[in-house]
Amino acid sequence: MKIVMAVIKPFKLDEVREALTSLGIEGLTVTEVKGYGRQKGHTEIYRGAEYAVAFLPKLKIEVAVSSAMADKAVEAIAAAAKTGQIGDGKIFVFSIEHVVRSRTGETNADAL
Amino acid sequence: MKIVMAVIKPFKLDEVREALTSLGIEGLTVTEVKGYGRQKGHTEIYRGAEYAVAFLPKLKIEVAVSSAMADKAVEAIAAAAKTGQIGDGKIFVFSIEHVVRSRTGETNADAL
Amino acid sequence: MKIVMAVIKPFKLDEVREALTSLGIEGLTVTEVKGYGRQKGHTEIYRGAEYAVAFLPKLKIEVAVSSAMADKAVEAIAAAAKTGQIGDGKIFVFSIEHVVRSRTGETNADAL
Amino acid sequence: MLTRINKTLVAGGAMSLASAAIAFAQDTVPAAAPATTMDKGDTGFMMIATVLVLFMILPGLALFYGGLVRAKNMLSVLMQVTMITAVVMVIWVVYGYSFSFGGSTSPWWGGTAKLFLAGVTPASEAATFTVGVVIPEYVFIAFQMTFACITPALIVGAFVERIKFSAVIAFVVLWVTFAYFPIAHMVWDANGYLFGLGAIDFAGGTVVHINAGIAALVASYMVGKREGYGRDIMAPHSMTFTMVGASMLWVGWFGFNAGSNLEANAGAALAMINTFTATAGAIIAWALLESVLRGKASMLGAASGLVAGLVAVTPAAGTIGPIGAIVLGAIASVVCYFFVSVVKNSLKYDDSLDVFGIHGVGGIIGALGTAVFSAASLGGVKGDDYSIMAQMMIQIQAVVITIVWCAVVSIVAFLIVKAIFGLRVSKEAEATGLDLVSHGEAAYHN
Amino acid sequence: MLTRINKTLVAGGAMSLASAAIAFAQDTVPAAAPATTMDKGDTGFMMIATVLVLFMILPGLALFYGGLVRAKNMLSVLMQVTMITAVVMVIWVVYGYSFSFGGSTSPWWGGTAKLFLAGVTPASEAATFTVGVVIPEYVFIAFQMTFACITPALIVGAFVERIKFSAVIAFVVLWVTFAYFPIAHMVWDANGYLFGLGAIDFAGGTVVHINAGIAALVASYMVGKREGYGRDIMAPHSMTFTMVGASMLWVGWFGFNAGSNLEANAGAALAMINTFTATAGAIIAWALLESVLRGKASMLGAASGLVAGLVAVTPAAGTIGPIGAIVLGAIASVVCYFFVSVVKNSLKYDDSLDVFGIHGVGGIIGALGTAVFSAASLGGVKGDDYSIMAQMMIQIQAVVITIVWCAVVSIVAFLIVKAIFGLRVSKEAEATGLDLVSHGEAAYHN
Amino acid sequence: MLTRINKTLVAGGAMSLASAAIAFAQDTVPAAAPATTMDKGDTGFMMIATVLVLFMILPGLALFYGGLVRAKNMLSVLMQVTMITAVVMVIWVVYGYSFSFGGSTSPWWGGTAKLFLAGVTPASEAATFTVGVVIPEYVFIAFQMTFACITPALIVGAFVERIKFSAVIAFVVLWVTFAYFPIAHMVWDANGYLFGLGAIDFAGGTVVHINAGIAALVASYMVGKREGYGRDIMAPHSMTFTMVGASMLWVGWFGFNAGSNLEANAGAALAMINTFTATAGAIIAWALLESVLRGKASMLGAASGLVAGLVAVTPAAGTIGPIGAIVLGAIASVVCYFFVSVVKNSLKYDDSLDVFGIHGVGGIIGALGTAVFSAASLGGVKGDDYSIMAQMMIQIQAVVITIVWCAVVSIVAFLIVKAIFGLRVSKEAEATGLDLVSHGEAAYHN
Ligand SMILES: Nc1ncnc2c1ncn2[C@@H]1O[C@H](COP(=O)(O)OP(=O)(O)O)[C@@H](O)[C@H]1O
Ligand SMILES: Nc1ncnc2c1ncn2[C@@H]1O[C@H](COP(=O)(O)OP(=O)(O)O)[C@@H](O)[C@H]1O
Ligand SMILES: Nc1ncnc2c1ncn2[C@@H]1O[C@H](COP(=O)(O)OP(=O)(O)O)[C@@H](O)[C@H]1O
Repeated sequence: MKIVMAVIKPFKLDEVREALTSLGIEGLTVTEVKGYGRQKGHTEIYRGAEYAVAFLPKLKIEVAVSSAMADKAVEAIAAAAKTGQIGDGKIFVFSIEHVVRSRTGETNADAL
Repeated sequence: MKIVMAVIKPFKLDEVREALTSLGIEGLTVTEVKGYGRQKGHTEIYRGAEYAVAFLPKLKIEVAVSSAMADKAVEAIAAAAKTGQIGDGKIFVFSIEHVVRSRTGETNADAL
Repeated sequence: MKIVMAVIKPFKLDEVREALTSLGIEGLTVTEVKGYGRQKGHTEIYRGAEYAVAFLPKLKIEVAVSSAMADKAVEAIAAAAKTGQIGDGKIFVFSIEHVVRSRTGETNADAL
Repeated sequence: MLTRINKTLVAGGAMSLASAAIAFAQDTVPAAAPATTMDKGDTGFMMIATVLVLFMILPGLALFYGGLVRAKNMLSVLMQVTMITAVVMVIWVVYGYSFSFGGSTSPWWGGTAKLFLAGVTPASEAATFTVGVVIPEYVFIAFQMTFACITPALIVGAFVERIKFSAVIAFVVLWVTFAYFPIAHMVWDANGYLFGLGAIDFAGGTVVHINAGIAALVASYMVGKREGYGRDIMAPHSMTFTMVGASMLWVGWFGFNAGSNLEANAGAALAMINTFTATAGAIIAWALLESVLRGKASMLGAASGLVAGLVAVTPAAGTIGPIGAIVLGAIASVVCYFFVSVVKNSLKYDDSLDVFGIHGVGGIIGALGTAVFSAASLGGVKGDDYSIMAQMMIQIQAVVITIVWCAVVSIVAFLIVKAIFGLRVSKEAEATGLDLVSHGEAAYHN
Repeated sequence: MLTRINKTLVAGGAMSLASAAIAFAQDTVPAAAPATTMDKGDTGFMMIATVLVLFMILPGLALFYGGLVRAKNMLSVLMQVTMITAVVMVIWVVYGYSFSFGGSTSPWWGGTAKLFLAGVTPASEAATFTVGVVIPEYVFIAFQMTFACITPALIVGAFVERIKFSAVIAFVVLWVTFAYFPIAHMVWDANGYLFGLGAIDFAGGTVVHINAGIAALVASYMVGKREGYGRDIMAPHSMTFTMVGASMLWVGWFGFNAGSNLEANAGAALAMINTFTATAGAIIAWALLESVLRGKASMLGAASGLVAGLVAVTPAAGTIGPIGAIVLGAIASVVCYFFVSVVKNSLKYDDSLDVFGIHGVGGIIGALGTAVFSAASLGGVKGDDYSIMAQMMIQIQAVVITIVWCAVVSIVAFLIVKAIFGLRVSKEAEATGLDLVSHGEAAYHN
Repeated sequence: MLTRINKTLVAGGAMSLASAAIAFAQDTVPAAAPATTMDKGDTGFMMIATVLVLFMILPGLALFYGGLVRAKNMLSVLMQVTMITAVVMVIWVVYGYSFSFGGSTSPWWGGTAKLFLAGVTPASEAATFTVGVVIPEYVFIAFQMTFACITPALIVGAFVERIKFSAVIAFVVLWVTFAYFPIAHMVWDANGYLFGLGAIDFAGGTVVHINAGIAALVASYMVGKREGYGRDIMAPHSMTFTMVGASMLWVGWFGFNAGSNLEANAGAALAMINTFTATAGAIIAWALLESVLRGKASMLGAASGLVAGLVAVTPAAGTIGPIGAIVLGAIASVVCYFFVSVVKNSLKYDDSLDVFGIHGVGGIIGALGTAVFSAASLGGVKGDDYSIMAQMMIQIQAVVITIVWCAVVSIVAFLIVKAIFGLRVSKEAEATGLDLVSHGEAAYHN
C-alpha cells in the first residue's frame, strides 16, 4: 500500500476530492499547511513595519491506497489540482507497511 | 524504526497518549486535520445557504518508535481510539531510515 | 528521493528555512503541530480549574530532497533548530518513491 | 402629551416639522423670533442618541457584516464601512445637509443655502415636533449625519468579497448625492414631496432601509455573483462577530428610533418600548419558524430576525403600541425568512448578506404595517379620523416612489462607476481575498 | 437633595415608591391628579440607562459567558442569552409587568390589572423617589423589563455545554413567572413583603443576583456535570471575548445602578461613583490574592473580581460612600475567590461559569455589606437613627426568603422541564458540541 | 449661548472654572451661597459622558492595543489596561482628586484638602462654565477620574510584549502621582500655571495625549526593543479587534470631548460635530496617503488616522468650526503618517504601538492647530480681539512645559522601577509570551 501525499492550492480541495472519489477512493485526510516554494509570497504593511510573508496557505492531502491504485490517484490529483499557475503543488508517494482500522481491527486492504 | 501515524477522534487524544506512555513511548506529535471517509459529515445552514460539510475534525498522531515497538504501539492506539462507532480512524505504519535529535545530535534509537 | 520531516520550535522557522535555501533547497511545507515529549508543558489556571497542558506548540517541516541531499538537509536543520534546550525537536527521514509537480507533470528530480 | 404625539402623526414623518422650523428660526432669529425653549434634557438625550447611531455603524454594522464573510475578506468589509462613514460625513457638512435640509421650498431637494454649513453657529436652533421647543442645530445636523452614513454602509452587504474598493467609494458618493439626499428631503422636509402626501416614516423605513435594500438588489445584479457561489462553502467566518454586531445594532437602534422623536419625552419612550418588543417578536418568530421547518433554531436566524424586526419597526415606532409591535416584528420575520431562504434561492442573484431580503423586504413590511398598526383599534395612537386604507394608499405611494427613484439612481451610478473604475477585482484576486489584494493586510495572525 | 436621598433610604428599595405611585397616578389621573413634574433630563437619562442594561445582556453577558466555553458551544451560549432576552421581553409586556407592578395590594404579586399593558399610554406616569417627580410609565416599564431579561440570562452560566435548548426556554418561562416576578414585587413594590420589612436593595442584589445565583446552584445539581468535567481541558475558548464581555457589563452596569435612582441627580451620581470604586477595589483584591497565592494575577481573575465587585455594590450603591465601596468590593472578591477556587472544588458540582460562586455569593456579601457600609460612620448616608445590627437582621431575612423561594421554584421548574423535555443532550451530542447539534451552525470558519 | 462659549474660550480650558467654583461652592455652601441651578439634563448627560469614557478604556483601548500584539501577549495587554484602570480609580478617590482639584491655590498641585474625598457629599456641587450652573460634584469627580485612568493606559502601547507586570503597575502609580495629577492641575484648575497662561486645552490634548505620548517615548527607550524587532513578523494578531477598539474609542470620545463642556448645550454640540468631522477628515487623509504612496489603503491606516484625528481635535473641539476640524484632522493624519512610517523607522526605537507617533505627535499638532483654527476667519468661535500668533505662543509654552515635566518624571520613574522590580521579563519568557508567563493563561483555545 502507498500513501499519496499532495500539497495543493486550498480552493482545489473539492475538485481533488471528487477526482479521488470517482476512482472509488473513499477516504482521505486533509491538513492546513503553509508552503514555501517558487511561488512568491506577498508583503503586508502595518504602519511603518513591512513584512514579507514567504509562506502561502496550502492544503496537504494524505490518501492511503493500494499499490495498484497509487498511479491513478496521483494522476487524478495532478489533473484536478492543476491551474497551470506556479504554486499548484507537488505530489509525493511512499510505501506503508501496515494499515489498521481502529473501529474493527481490520488490516491492510480491508482497512482502506 | 517506524512511524506510526494514526487518525483519531479528537476527544480520544488523552486516552491514546496514556496508552502510548504506558508502553514507555515518550514522545509524539499531534496535528489537527480534517477527515473524509465513511463517517458522514453534517449540514450547516446559513439563512438560505445550505452547506454539506463532508470533512470532520480529527487528530493525526505521529509517533516514531523502534521497529520492535511498532506493533504494540499500533495495538495500543487502536484499542484506545476505538469507540466502535464509524469514524474511529485508521493507523498507518511506515519505515523511517534515520532519526536525529536536534538538541544533541543523537541518532536513531538514541534519538527516540 | 527522501522526505526529511522535522519537528522544531516555532521561532526557529526562519533560521531553518534559511539554512535549507542556502543548500539550494527551494521548497518546503510547514504544519502547526502540538508536541509531547520530554520538554514539560505548563499549567493554566482558570478560576478553580487547573489544567496541565502537556502539548506544546511546534512546527513540523517536510522537505522533499534528492537522496544525495538528505544528509546535508538533516544536518542543516539540526544545526539551525538547535538551542540546546530540551524540546528542540527531532528529524525523521524516509524514502519516497515518486514525486510529481501538478502544474507541469514533471516527475521525481525534476519535480523538486 | 397625546396632543403632541398626534401632531407628529399628522405631520407624518420624524423630522418633517423640524427642518421647516429650522428654516424659519434661521430666517427670523435676528428679528422678532417667536419665543423658543431649549431643554438640556433634550439636547443631552439627542447627543447620546447621535452617538448611539454611530455605534450602530462602527463597530456594529461592520461586525455584523464582517462576521458573515470569509476571513480573507474581513478587513475589506470593515474598511468599506469605515471609509463610507468618513466620506459621507465630510460630504454631509460640505453639501449633503444643504441638499437635504437646506431650506429650499423644492419638493425634491434642499438647495444650496447651507453648503459648508453656511450660517450655522452654536446659536442656531432646530425645531422639534413640539411648537416652540428647539434643540441646537448642530445636534440636528450631527444626528441626521449619522443616518446619511449608515444608509450607504448598509448596501455593502450586497457586493462584499468581490468589489473594487475604489468602486465602492465612487458609487457611494454618487448614490448619496442623487438618491439619499433627495429622498431624505422628500420624506422628512416639510416641503418634501412624500411628506406632503402624509406618509408616516418615523425613523427612516423608506429613506434608510427600503432605499438601501433597493440599491443592494441593483448592486447584486450589476456586480454579479461571487466566484464559486452556490458551489463553495462560504460560511460566516465568525458568527460570534455577527451576533455581537447584531446586538450592537439593537443597542444603537434606540438612538435611531427614540432619537427620531427629537425630544426626551413619552413619545421617545413609546418608540423605545416598541423597538424592544418588535425586535423580540421578530427574534422569536424567526427561531420558531426554523425550529418547525428545520428542526433547529440557529443563531444567524435569531440575528436575522432581530434585524428584520428593527427594520420593520423603524417607520412605525412612534405610532404603534407595544403589543402591535410584537406582531409587526413577527410578520416581518416570517416574510423575510421566506424571502432569504426561498425566493432568493430561486431568483439566483447573489445579494450576499441579504440586504434586500432583510432591509428592503423588512422595510416594505414596516412601511405598510405602519398603516395598519397605527390604528387605535390595534393598539396604535391614531384616533377616530384615522383610516387604515387611506394611510395604506399613501404608504404604498411612498414605497413605490422610493423604489423607483432609488433603482434608477443606483443603476445609473453603477454604470458610471463600471465605466470609469470597473466593478470587480480579478478572479485571482477574489480567490486570494480582498484583504491582501485591496488593503495589503490580513485580519488574523498568530 | 439629602432629604431626597434619605427618603430613598427610608423607603429602602430602589423602585418601591415608584410602583406605589404608578398605581396612584393611574387611579387618579382622570380626576384631580396631584401636580406632578416630568423632567426631560430624567426621561432622557432613564432611556439611556435602559439601553445600557440591554447592552449588559447583548452583547455583554453573552460574550462574557461565551468566551468561557469551548468553541464548539459558543453559539449555543449566545443563542440562549439572545432567546431568553426575547422571550422574557414578550412575557414582560404580556403579563410580567402586571405580575410584578400591576398595582395589586398583595405582598406576593402585582396582580392582573396591567396584562398586555392595559391602560398604559404615552400619558401614563411612574413616580420616582422624589414626591411629585415622575417619568413616563413606558420608560419605567422598559427599564424594569431589562432587569427581568438579564436575571434569567445570568443562570445560563450554570448549565452551558450540555443542556437542551428547549429545556432552557421552558425553564426560563416557568422561572420568571414563579420566581422573578413575585420576588421583584416583594422587594420593589410598596406593597411587597420584603419592601415592608425595610430591606435595602438599591438596584437588585436579591432580586437579580441572589435569585439567579440560587437558581444556578440548583441547576448545576439538577442538570449534572459536563462529560469529562475534571478530566478534560475545558479552558475558555476566548478569554478576549470574556474580557470584552466583562468590560461591557461594567459599562452597562451604570445604567443598572445609577438608573435605579430613576432621576438624573446626585443620588444617581453617588450610585455611579460607588459602581466605579467598588469594582476597582474588587479587581485589585482578586488580582492581589492570585499574585500572593499563585504568583500570577490572571485576566480571568481580574474579570471575575470585576463582576463580583459589581454584584456586591448593586444593593448598596445608593447608600454607601465611595471609600466604603472599595472595601465592600474587595471583601466580595476575597470571599468569591475562595468560593470558586476552594469550596466549589470540594463540593464537586459543576456550576460551569460560577454563577452561584460570583452572583450568589457576591450578592449575599453585598446584601449584608449594605447594612454595614450604609452607616454614616463608615461613609454611608444613613444618619443618626440607623442601626447596623437592626438593618443586618432585615437584610438577612430578605436574603433567606429570596433563597428559599427561589430554590423551591427552581427545583420544581427543573423537575417539570425534565419530565416534559429532558434536560440534557446525548453524550455524543455533548462531544460534538451544541452549536452543530442544537443550532446547525459552527461559530468559526476560515 | 455665544456668550457662554466665548467665556469658555477666555477661560481657555475645559474644567478650569469648574474646579475653581467647586472650591468656592464648598467654602460657601453652608453660609450664604450664591444661588446655583442644577439641571438634570446636565447631570444626566455628564453621567453618560463619564460612562462613555470608561467605554473608551474598557474594552475600547484594550482591544485597540490588544489586537495589534501577537496572540501570545493578548491577555497581558488586556490585563495591563484593566489593572491600570482599577488602580488609578482607587488612587483617584484616595488622593488623586485632591492633588488635582483639591482647591489649593498652588499653581502646581491641588493640595490635600480632599484626600479620601473628604467633605464631598451628594449635596456638593461643581461649577460649569456658565456662572451659577452646577452639577453634582460626584459627577465631576467621576468624569475626571476616567481621564486619569485612560492617560496612563495609553502609555501601555509603548512597552507591550516585553514588560514585567509589576513594573507596569509601579510605574503607573509613580507617573500619575508626579506627572498626571500636577499637569491636570496646571492645565485645568483656575490656579494652575498653564491655565493662568491662557492655554486652550478643551478636553485634554496636553494633559492626556502629549503627556502619554512623551511617557511612551521615554518608555520605548528605557525598556528597549522587543526581541526580534525588525526581524520577526510581529503582525497584529487581530486587526478585527483593533478596528473594533478604534471604533469604540471614537464612540466613547464623544463623552470625552462633548462631556468636557460640562453642560448639555450647544457648546457640547459644537464639540460633538467637530469630533465627527475632524476624525472623518483624518481617516480620509491617511487612506488617501496610503493609496498614493503604497497603492493600497489599509484598515490599520484608517484606524490610525481615526485615532490621530480624535487626538488632534481634543484640545480644539470647543473653539473651532466643523470645516476647520476636517482640515485639522487631515493635517494630523499626514504628520502622524510620516512620523510612524518614516521618522520612527529611522530613529529605530520600538514604541511598539506608536503611542508617541500618534498621541504625542497628534497631540502637538492639535495643541498648535487649536491656536490656528479657533480664529473666526478660519471658522472658529474666537472673535475680534483674537490673535493666532499670540495664542500660538501660549500653546507652544504649554506644550513645552508638558513635555519637559512629563519627560523628567517618566525617566525618574522608570529608573526607580528598574532598580526595584526590573523592567523586562527574560528572553525566554518573551519568546513564550507574557500571557502564559505573567498571567498563567492563554487567550485562545478550541
Ligand atoms: N521540496 C519540497 N518539499 C516539500 N514541499 C515542497 C517542496 N517544494 C515545494 N513544496 C510545496 O509545494 C508548494 C508549491 O511549490 P512551488 O514551488 O511554489 O510551485 P510549483 O508546485 O508550481 O512548483 C509549496 O508551497 C510547498 O508547500
Ligand atoms: N484512504 C484513506 N487515506 C487517508 N486517510 C483516511 C483514509 N480513509 C479514512 N481516512 C481517515 O480516517 C478517518 C475515519 O475514516 P472513516 O471511513 O470515516 O471511518 P472508519 O475509520 O470507521 O472506517 C477519516 O476521517 C480520514 O481522516
Ligand atoms: N517518538 C516521537 N515521535 C514523534 N514525535 C516526537 C517523538 N518524540 C518527540 N517528538 C516530537 O519532538 C518534540 C520535542 O521532543 P522532546 O522530547 O520534548 O525534546 P527533545 O527534542 O529535546 O528530545 C516533541 O514535542 C514532539 O513533537
